[in-house]
Amino acid sequence: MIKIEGLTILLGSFHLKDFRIEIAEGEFHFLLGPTGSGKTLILESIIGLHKPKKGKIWIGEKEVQTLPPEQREISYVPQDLALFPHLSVKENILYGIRAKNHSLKTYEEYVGSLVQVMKVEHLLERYPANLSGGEKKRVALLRALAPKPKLLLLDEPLSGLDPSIKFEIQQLLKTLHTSFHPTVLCVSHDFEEAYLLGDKMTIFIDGKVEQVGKRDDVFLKPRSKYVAYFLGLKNLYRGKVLTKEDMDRRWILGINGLRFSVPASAWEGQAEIGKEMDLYIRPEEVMILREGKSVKESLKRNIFEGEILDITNRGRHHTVLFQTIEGRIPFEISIPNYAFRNLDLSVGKSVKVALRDESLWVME
Amino acid sequence: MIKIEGLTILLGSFHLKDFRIEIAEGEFHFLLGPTGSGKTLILESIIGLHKPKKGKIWIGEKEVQTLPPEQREISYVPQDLALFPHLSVKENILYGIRAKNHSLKTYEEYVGSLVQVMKVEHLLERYPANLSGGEKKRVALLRALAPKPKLLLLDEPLSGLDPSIKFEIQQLLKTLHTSFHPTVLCVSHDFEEAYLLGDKMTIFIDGKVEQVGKRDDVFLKPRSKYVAYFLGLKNLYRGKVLTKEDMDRRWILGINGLRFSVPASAWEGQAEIGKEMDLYIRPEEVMILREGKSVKESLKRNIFEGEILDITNRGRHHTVLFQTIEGRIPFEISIPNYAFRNLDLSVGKSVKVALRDESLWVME
Amino acid sequence: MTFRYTMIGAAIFIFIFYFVLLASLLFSASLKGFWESLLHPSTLFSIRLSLIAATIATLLAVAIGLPSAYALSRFEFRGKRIVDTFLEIPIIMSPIALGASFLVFFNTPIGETIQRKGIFFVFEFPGILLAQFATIAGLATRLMKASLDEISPRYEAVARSLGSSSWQAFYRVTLPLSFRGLLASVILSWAKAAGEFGATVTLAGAMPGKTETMPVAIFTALASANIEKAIVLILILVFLGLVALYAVRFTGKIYRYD
Amino acid sequence: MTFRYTMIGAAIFIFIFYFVLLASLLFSASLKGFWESLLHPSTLFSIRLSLIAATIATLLAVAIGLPSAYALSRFEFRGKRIVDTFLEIPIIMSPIALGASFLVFFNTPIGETIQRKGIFFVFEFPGILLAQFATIAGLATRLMKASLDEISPRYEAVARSLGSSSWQAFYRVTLPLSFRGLLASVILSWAKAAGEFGATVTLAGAMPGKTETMPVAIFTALASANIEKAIVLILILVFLGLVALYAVRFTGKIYRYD
Amino acid sequence: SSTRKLLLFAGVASKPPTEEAIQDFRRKTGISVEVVFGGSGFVLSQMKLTKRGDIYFPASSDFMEMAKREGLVFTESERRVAYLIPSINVQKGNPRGIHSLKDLTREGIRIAIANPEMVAIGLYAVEIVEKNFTPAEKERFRRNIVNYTESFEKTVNALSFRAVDTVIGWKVFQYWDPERIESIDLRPEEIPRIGYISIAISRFTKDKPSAQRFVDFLLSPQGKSAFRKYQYMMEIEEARRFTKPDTPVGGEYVLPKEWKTR
Ligand SMILES: Nc1ncnc2c1ncn2[C@@H]1O[C@H](COP(=O)(O)OP(=O)(O)OP(=O)(O)O)[C@@H](O)[C@H]1O
Ligand SMILES: Nc1ncnc2c1ncn2[C@@H]1O[C@H](COP(=O)(O)OP(=O)(O)OP(=O)(O)O)[C@@H](O)[C@H]1O
Ligand SMILES: [Mg+2]
Ligand SMILES: [Mg+2]
Repeated sequence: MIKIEGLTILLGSFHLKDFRIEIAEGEFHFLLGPTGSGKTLILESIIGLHKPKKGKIWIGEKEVQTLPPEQREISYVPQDLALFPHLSVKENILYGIRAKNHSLKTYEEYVGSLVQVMKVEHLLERYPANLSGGEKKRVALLRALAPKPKLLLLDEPLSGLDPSIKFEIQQLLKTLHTSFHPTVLCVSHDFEEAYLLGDKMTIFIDGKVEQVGKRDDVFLKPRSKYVAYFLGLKNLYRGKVLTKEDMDRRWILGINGLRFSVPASAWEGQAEIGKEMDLYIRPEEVMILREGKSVKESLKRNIFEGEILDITNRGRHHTVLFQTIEGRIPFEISIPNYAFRNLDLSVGKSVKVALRDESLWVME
Repeated sequence: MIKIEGLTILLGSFHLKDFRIEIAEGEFHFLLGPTGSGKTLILESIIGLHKPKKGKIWIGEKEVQTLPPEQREISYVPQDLALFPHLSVKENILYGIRAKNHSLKTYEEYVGSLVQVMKVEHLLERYPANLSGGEKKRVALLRALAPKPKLLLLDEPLSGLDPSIKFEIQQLLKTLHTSFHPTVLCVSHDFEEAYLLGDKMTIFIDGKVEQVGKRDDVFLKPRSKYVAYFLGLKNLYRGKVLTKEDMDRRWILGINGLRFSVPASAWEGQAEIGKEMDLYIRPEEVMILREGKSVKESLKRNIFEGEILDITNRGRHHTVLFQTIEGRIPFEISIPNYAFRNLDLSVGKSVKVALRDESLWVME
Repeated sequence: MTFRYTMIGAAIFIFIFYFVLLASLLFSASLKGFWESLLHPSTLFSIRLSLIAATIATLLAVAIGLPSAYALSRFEFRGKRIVDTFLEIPIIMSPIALGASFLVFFNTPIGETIQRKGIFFVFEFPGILLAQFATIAGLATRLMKASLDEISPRYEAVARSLGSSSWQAFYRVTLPLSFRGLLASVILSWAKAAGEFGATVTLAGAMPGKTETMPVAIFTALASANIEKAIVLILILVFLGLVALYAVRFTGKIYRYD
Repeated sequence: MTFRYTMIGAAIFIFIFYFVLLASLLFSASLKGFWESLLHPSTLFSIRLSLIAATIATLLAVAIGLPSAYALSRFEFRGKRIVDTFLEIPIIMSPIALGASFLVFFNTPIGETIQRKGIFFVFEFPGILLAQFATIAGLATRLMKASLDEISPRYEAVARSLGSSSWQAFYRVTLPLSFRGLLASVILSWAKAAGEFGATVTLAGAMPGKTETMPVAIFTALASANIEKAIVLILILVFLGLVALYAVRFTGKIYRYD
Repeated sequence: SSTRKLLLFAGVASKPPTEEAIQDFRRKTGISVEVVFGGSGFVLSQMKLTKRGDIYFPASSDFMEMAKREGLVFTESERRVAYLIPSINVQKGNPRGIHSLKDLTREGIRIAIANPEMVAIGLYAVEIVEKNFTPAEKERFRRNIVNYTESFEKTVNALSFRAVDTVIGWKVFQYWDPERIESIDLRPEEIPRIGYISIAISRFTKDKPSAQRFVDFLLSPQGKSAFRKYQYMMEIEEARRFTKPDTPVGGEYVLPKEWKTR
C-alpha cells in the first residue's frame, strides 16, 4: 500500500538518514519514537508538506514524491486536529469530498455509516468551538476518512487527553478499523497505545529504525536494549553464555555468578559460548513461590532465593522489588492483587522465586 | 499545613464555587480533575498570582490571601517548568535563596544533598536550553525546593513526557518525598500518576469536590459514578437492593434478574431494601473458573455462567469480555498472562466466573 | 500593589497625553467655522480625494502585500530576511525623503521612460497613489503577516491533504480564518494612507482640485494662514482615523481557535 | 509550485520597489557634492541634533512606554482597550496634523500656562523632543508590548513564588528575557524618531543651528531649492536608518525558550 | 493642443488671489491652469526635479532671483505683480504693547523672522535691524529671536498660533488673518526697501505663448483686481505712501556675516 525508501530529512540541526517503512493494505501501523525524533516530519514528508532531501515514496503502485499533497490521496489528522473553526461539523466532514469536486451523492451512504459509527449525528450543525475534546477528535477522524483516502495518517491521536476520553477514542479507533479497514499510519511515543491498536509497528530511535514487527514480536521480543528501554521495560542485565544444555535447546547465562537457564528460542540467532548478551526478565511472569507448595518440573530450572527490598501497590497490581542473595541481582516482580493477598509478603522477608520460560528474553 | 475554605473563582465563563481542601504537613496531596476544570487557577490562587473572588487560605497558622506571592513561601513548578533561560542551572537553583537575601552558607548543605539526590551535579554550569526533558524537570524541582518552601505546588509534573522519562521523574519524586518530606500539592488529570505518588487526593469534577481521601480509599471505594468514570473504571451497573442475608452482613443486589451477593462493608452507609445503587465489578478480581477445579466456599456466593465475547491482549495482561447467559450482563475481566495461558479461552466459549468479595463495590 | 499601579499609570499617562491633544483641537474649533469649512467645495473635494486615493492605494498594497505577507509567513526562501528588512524602509525614511526619492527616480532615465511611455505620476493622481502605496506597503505587509502568523499552518496542511490545491487552501481556509486580522490590518493601513502628507505633497504636489488630499489641504490651510480651516480639516481627518480605529477594534475575532 | 512562486514573487516585488527607490538616490548623488555637504557644519549640526533628539525622545518613550507596554501585556484593567486604541493615534494622524495639534494645544489656557510657567516647547529644542515623542510613543509601546507578550508570564510567576517582589521579577527575569526584543523595538522607534519631519517642523520650526534636524534639513534644502544637498541629506538619513535596521536584525534572540 | 493646460508653480502664501485669477483667466481664455502650491523654494525644487511647468510665481522675490540665476526661468519674462511693505506684526490687540521697532529689543519679547538666507522678508528684516539698531540693541534683538522660519507664511503661522509675540513681516499679513494679527507700521525712514513679488515663464514650458498670456492677464486690470481684493498693493505708488520717496524697490542686500547660519 505504501512504501518509503531512503527517506532523508535534513532540517537545521535535525538529521534523519535512509528511513524506510512498508505498510500493507488495511494495516494499522504504528510509528513509534521519542519526542523530537522526527515523526511529524516523516508524516509531513509523506503528505508532501515537507520536501525531504532524498527518498522515494510509493502509494499503491504510484510514486508520489513529486506530486503535490492534494493529489496524493492521503488524509491527515494532526495532533492539534485543526478542525476548520469557520465551518460547521458537517461542512468540516464534507470538505474533502467538496475539495475534490466529487459528487456528494456517491459518498452519502458511506459517510452516513461513518457518522453513525462515530456517533456524531447530533453534532452536525455545531461549530468546532462548541465541541468537547473527544467530540473534536471524532469529527477530525471523520473528516479525514470521508473522502476515502488511500492512506490515513494520525499524529499522536491519543496524547494529551483525559484518561476517560482517551479510552473512548481508543475504542473508536478499534471499531473504525474493524468496520472500514483503512490503511493507517499512526505516530506515537507511547508504546501501550501502539500495542493496543496497532497491527504492526516501527520503532525508531535516534534516527535509526530499531525494530519493525508485529506488536507482540516487539513487546515480547525487543531486539535491542534501546527498544527495551523505550518500551519502559525493567530488569535488564548483562550476562555471558556459559554453556548449553538439553541438546542445545537451552543456554546457561551467567550473571554475577548466578546461572540462568534460557530457552534457545529466546534468541533468533546462534549464540556461541562466551558471547555477551542482555537478559531481560519480564516482571509479570516471575512467580513467587509459596512455602511448602510444590513446584512444576519445568519451573525448577530457574529458582532463586532472595529478599524483598520493597513493595509498591500500583492499584491494579503490586510490584515487588526482589534481590537474589547470591549475586545480589535486584529485579522487579509484578503480581496480581489476589495473588499478593495470598502470599503474605513484607519488606525484608526471604522468599524463593521461579522464572517461567516466558519471563526470559535475551538481546544482543 | 495548608487549608483553603470557600475558594470562589469567577473568570469569564469559568465558575468555581466554595472549593475547600486541607493538606497536612509533609503530605503528598494530589488534586485531580479533568482538563479545564480549574486546577491551574486553584494553584495560582494559592500562590497569589490569581486573585480569587472569595475564599480564605491558611498556610501554617497564617492567613495568606492578602499577602503578595513572594511572602507566601510557596514554591511552584509550572507545567512548562519555566526555567530561567538566561541563568545557568546553578543560578536557577539558587534564585530563590538569593531573591530572599538569605545567606547561601546556611543552605549549602541542604542544597548540596538535594543536588545529589537529583543527580544534577554535572549539569550545574549548563544553561536550560542544553538540557534534556528529564534534566529540565529535575532542575525545576530542585529550584523550587532549594529555598525550603513551606509548600510545593506541582502543575502536571508528569504529563507530556516520553514514557521512559516519565518513569524516571516518578521515581525521583518518590525519592524526594521520602528523603525531604516536603508538603506537596500536585495537580494532575491522571489518576494512575496520583495513585503512584500521592498519599491523599482530592477529586474534583465539574467545579465540585467529588471525593477526598487516601489513594486506596479512592481507588477501591469511589464514592460516585463520576469518580469511577474519571478513574477509568469499567463494569458499572445499576441495581436494586433485594434482601439482606447473613445477619445483614451481606446484601443481595438484583441486576437484570441476576442476584449479586455484596458484603455490607462495600458501602459505608445504611441501605434499605428497595434502594437503587450502582454496582462496580473490579475486573482484576474476577476469577474465571477452570473446568473441574474445586472452588473455595467463600467464592460460591457469586458464580455466574456466561460466554466469552471478546479477548484483548494488552501486553502485560489479557482483557476478556464476558457476558452472563441470564440477564445478559457484559463485564470485562482482566487476567494475568500466565493465568490466561492455562485457561485455554477463546471467543464464544462458555465459562463460569466467580466474583471475589474484593471485586464488588457499590455506589449511590 | 504599587508595581501594578505604576505600570498601569504609565499606560494611562500615554492615553491622557494623546487625549489632551485631541481635546484641545475640539476646544479650539468654532462651530460656525466648522460647518462652513466642512461644506466648502474644496474641503469636500479633499475628503473625497483622500477617501478614493487611500482606498485604491490600500487595495494596491493589499494586492501586493497579502501574497508577500503569505510568503514571509509560510515559506523559507533566499533573501527572506532582506525582504523583511526592506519592509521597514518607509518607517525609517522620512516621508518627505520618500517623496523626494520618487522625484529623483522619475528624473532618472528609467523613471522618465516610465512616465513617457506609461503613466504620469508626478503632479498627477497616480502620484498620490504611488506615494501612499510606498508609505503603507511595508506596514500593510507586516501587519498582514502578523495576522497570517496567527493561523496555524496545519489548517492548510489538512485542507491540502483533503484535496484542496494550495490556492484553494489559501482562499477557502487561511483567508476566512485570518479575515478579521487582515481586515484590521487593511483598515489601519488605510488610515495611514489617508493621513500621508510628506511623500504625497512632494511627489503629487499640493494642487487644489487635483491632488490636494486632506493632509495636503491641512498644510495649505496652515500655509495660507487659514487656521480655522486647518483645525476643521484636522478634526475631520482625526475623526476619519478614529472611525477606522474603532472599526479595527470592532473586528474582534469571531472564531475561537483550538 | 506556481502558488509558491506567485507569493514569493510579490514579496520580491516589494523589495525591488523600495530598492530601486534607494538606488536612484545613489545614482543621482554626485560624489563631490556629497563630501562637501556632509562635512558642512550645518549638516554636522543637523546630524548631531537628530542623534541627540532622537535618543532623548526614545529614552522618554521607553521610560513611559515600557511600563505601559508591561501593563497592557500583563494586567487587565478598566479602559485597557481604549488605551490600546489610543496608541494608534500617531499612525492615523498625519504628522503635520499632530504638530498643528500641539500648536493648538499650546494656544489653549493650559498650554499657555505650561509654556509660561515651565518649559517653552514651541520653536524650541523641547519641541523637537515632544514632537518625536508623540510620534513614537504609541509605536514604541506597541512594539515593546509585543516583545513582552512573547515572554511567558510563568517566568515571573515562578520568580515571585521564589521570593522576588514584582519589581525584582520584572528586572531580574522579564527584562533580561525580553531584552533583545525590547532593544529591537527601541532601535526601530529611534529610527522613526530620527526620521520624524511633519510634527517637528510644525511644532519646533526649522531654525538652522537650533531646531533643524535631518529631515527638516532635507526639507529646508528642498525649500531653498538646493536639490544636491537634499539628496545627500536623504542618503545620510537613509544610511542612518539602515544601520539601525541592521542593528535590529542583528539583535536576534540569544536564548532559546522552552 | 485642443485643451490647453498650463502648469503653474506658485508660493502658497498668495493662494487665494492666485486661485481667483486662474479662474478668471480660464473663463476668459479657455486655458486652464493647474497650480502646484507650496513654499516658494519647495515648488522651485519640484519644478527643477521634474523639469516641468510653464510659469513660476514665487511669493518671495529671492527665489525668483535664484530661478533666474539657475536658468530655470526666462529672465526677460519676469514681471513684478505686487509690492510689499515690511512692517511689525503682532498678535491682535497687541498684548505686549509693541508700538515701535525699539520695543522689539525689550527683554522677553519672542520674535520670529523668516530665514534671511532663504526668504526675502527675512533679509529685509535683517536690513531693517542693521540699519536702525545700535550694536547693543541689535544684540538684544537677536537674543529675542526664537525662530527662523523656512518660509514667510510660517512666520504668519507663528503669530497666529501665538507662538511668538511679534514677527517682522509684510504689512499684508494682517489682512490674511485679521482675527489674530495686526500690523504696526514702521516709520518711512525705517523701511530700507520695498518688496515685491514677481512672475516669470519657466524654461520647461512647452507652450510659451499661453504662459505669456497668463502673465499678461495677471498684470491686466482684471488680474490685478483679484490681488487687490486681498489688499495687495498692485502699483508702486500705493507702496510709496508708506515709504520715503526714494526708497528702492527690491535690489541687492548682502547678508552680514554674523547673520549667516551656514
Ligand atoms: N521547521 C523546522 N526547522 C528546524 N528544525 C525543525 C523544524 N521542524 C522540526 N524541526 C526539528 O526536527 C526535529 C523533529 O521534529 P518533529 O516535529 O518531526 O518531531 P516529533 O518526533 O514529531 O516530536 P513530537 O513527539 O514532539 O511531536 C525536532 O528536533 C525539531 O526541533
Ligand atoms: N485568564 C483567563 N480568562 C478567562 N478564562 C480563563 C482564564 N484562565 C483560565 N480560564 C478558563 O478557566 C478554566 C480553568 O482553567 P485552568 O487552566 O485552571 O484549567 P486546568 O484544570 O488547569 O486545565 P488543564 O488540565 O488543561 O491545565 C478553563 O476553562 C479556562 O478556559
Ligand atoms: Mg510530532
Ligand atoms: Mg492546568
